[in-house]
Amino acid sequence: MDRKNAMSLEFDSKSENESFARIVVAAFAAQLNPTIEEIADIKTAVSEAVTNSIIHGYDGREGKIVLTCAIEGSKITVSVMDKGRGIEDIKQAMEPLYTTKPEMERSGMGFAFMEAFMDNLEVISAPEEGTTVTMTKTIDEIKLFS
Amino acid sequence: MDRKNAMSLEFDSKSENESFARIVVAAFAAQLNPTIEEIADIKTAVSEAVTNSIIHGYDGREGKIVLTCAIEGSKITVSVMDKGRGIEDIKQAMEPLYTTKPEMERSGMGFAFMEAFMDNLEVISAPEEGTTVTMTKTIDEIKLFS
Amino acid sequence: MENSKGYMDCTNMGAVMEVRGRSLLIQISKELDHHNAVTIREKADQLIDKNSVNQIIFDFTNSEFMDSSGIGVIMGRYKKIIFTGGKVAVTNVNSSIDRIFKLSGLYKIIEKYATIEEVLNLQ
Amino acid sequence: MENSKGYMDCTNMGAVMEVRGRSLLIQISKELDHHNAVTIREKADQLIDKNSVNQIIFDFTNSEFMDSSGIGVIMGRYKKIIFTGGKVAVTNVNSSIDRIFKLSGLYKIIEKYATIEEVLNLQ
Ligand SMILES: Nc1ncnc2c1ncn2[C@@H]1O[C@H](COP(=O)(O)OP(=O)(O)O)[C@@H](O)[C@H]1O
Ligand SMILES: Nc1ncnc2c1ncn2[C@@H]1O[C@H](COP(=O)(O)OP(=O)(O)O)[C@@H](O)[C@H]1O
Repeated sequence: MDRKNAMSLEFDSKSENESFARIVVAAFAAQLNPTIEEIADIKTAVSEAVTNSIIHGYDGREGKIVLTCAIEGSKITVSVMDKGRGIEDIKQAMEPLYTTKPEMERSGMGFAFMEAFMDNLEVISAPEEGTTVTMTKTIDEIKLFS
Repeated sequence: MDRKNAMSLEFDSKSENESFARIVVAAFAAQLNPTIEEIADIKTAVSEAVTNSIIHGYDGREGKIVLTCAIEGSKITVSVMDKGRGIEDIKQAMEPLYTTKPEMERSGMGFAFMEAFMDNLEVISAPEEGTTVTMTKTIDEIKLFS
Repeated sequence: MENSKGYMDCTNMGAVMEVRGRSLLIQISKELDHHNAVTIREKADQLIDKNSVNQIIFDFTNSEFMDSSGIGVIMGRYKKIIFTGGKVAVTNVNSSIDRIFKLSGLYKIIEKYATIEEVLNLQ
Repeated sequence: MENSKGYMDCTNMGAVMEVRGRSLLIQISKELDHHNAVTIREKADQLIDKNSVNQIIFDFTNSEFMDSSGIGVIMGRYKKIIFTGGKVAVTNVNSSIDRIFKLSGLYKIIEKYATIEEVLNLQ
């Protein structure tokens, strides 16, 4: 399929927008005719990235989050960007169970889930500049059991 | 309620994004606890404005549409903007049944529906610059029969 | 917004169409907007020409949304068959789509019936 | 994503909680994300302290979504009652939430049961 489509969404860093962001991505990804499981994977990954921008990036303060989605053929690329505090040591941040906010009951599994549920994950970040997480997933076009 | 929230969505002027735009606005407006009828009103108005940008603004060609929503208290403001051909005579364009594309089976009822389903409608447009339609609706906070 | 696989769906399926004698039954799938109207118009006009259709029934049982593009597609089919004495009916219309029909004045030229059977029994 | 009035809902309701003896039943409403986790944590800890809770059941019958914030809130409650010999169970877990529990390793410390009754009958 030679499909191409793109969107970009900017919203306030409020926790009630976490579910809103998931609905938007799910509605956009629906063009690729994903399975329930593929949609759940994408929603979880987006939820992790958006929650991180709210909690870690902006530390609960006000700020803007930009979510972009692009579809090219059967591949969807999702990126979540904030202009928050940024990450000093990206490699350490991505280690499973590592968290800088244990007091907020963070499990340190956010990046691990993004990696598990998407095909590819890329993190760009600089202290005081912000963080951009870009993830891709290819949706099978031929569904054997559906 | 002293609620405040805002979002801005940019997407390609493709007809498959008409339903996407409706889902996004419905999901965002859900914070105000609208009735099914209020949600239907907003979806119809947004659908008219987005369709107009695709058909009239960009004439079926590629372009970007920007949809913004802001919630302040119990009022939602929705605006749809394109950078397309624009409207020469806004007053005439807003007359019921007036259409410049009868061959595409347009009914000329788009603006009439936006006016009927929202509390307020404002159109800003200039030839070759584009069109911005801004609509507001107040969602009753006290639902008598629900 | 659930499709056959049970999840939210933005891709639109347009409508399912069936010809019975000279009647054309158009069952709108979910949403009747500009995106779907384009497909429906094309598909319907082929069937109308091929089968000398003189009655069209738009059924909204599975449909939850319609905007002014829907008015356009119904009016367009009406104009196509009115000159040969044809008729257009709508069935199973929910309250929000009913409001749109009322606002548009479409009920002045087409008839609303509760069910498809009701229309077919009139013949 | 339907609420009691039958339409899509983004406002989150968190959970419905009930204390039976020293057991706390937490029925997750729809989605367990960071937004809801904050509310659930607060509400649950009050009930745990007040009722000397030694068993917590997280029921997912009405829940369709959970992310790592859910792992955090369950782990947090587990840590709160483990020192006094308490136990945590999860019930009615759908397949996508089950995958998340498996990935997180949470099943090493909490038990999964099919239904709430099954857990309560064990006592
Ligand atoms: N958007 C962000 N801005 C700043 N820091 C971040 C961001 N995302 C992640 N981090 C850092 O990376 C760490 C690990 O993230 P993650 O694996 O999602 O676990 P958790 O959110 O549970 O802490 C966080 O604790 C935080 O220090
Ligand atoms: N975004 C737009 N860009 C350019 N022209 C527009 C736009 N929206 C509306 N118009 C003009 O206004 C007319 C009336 O619009 P409307 O009431 O929605 O009816 P319809 O879409 O059925 O033509 C259109 O036919 C078109 O000429």
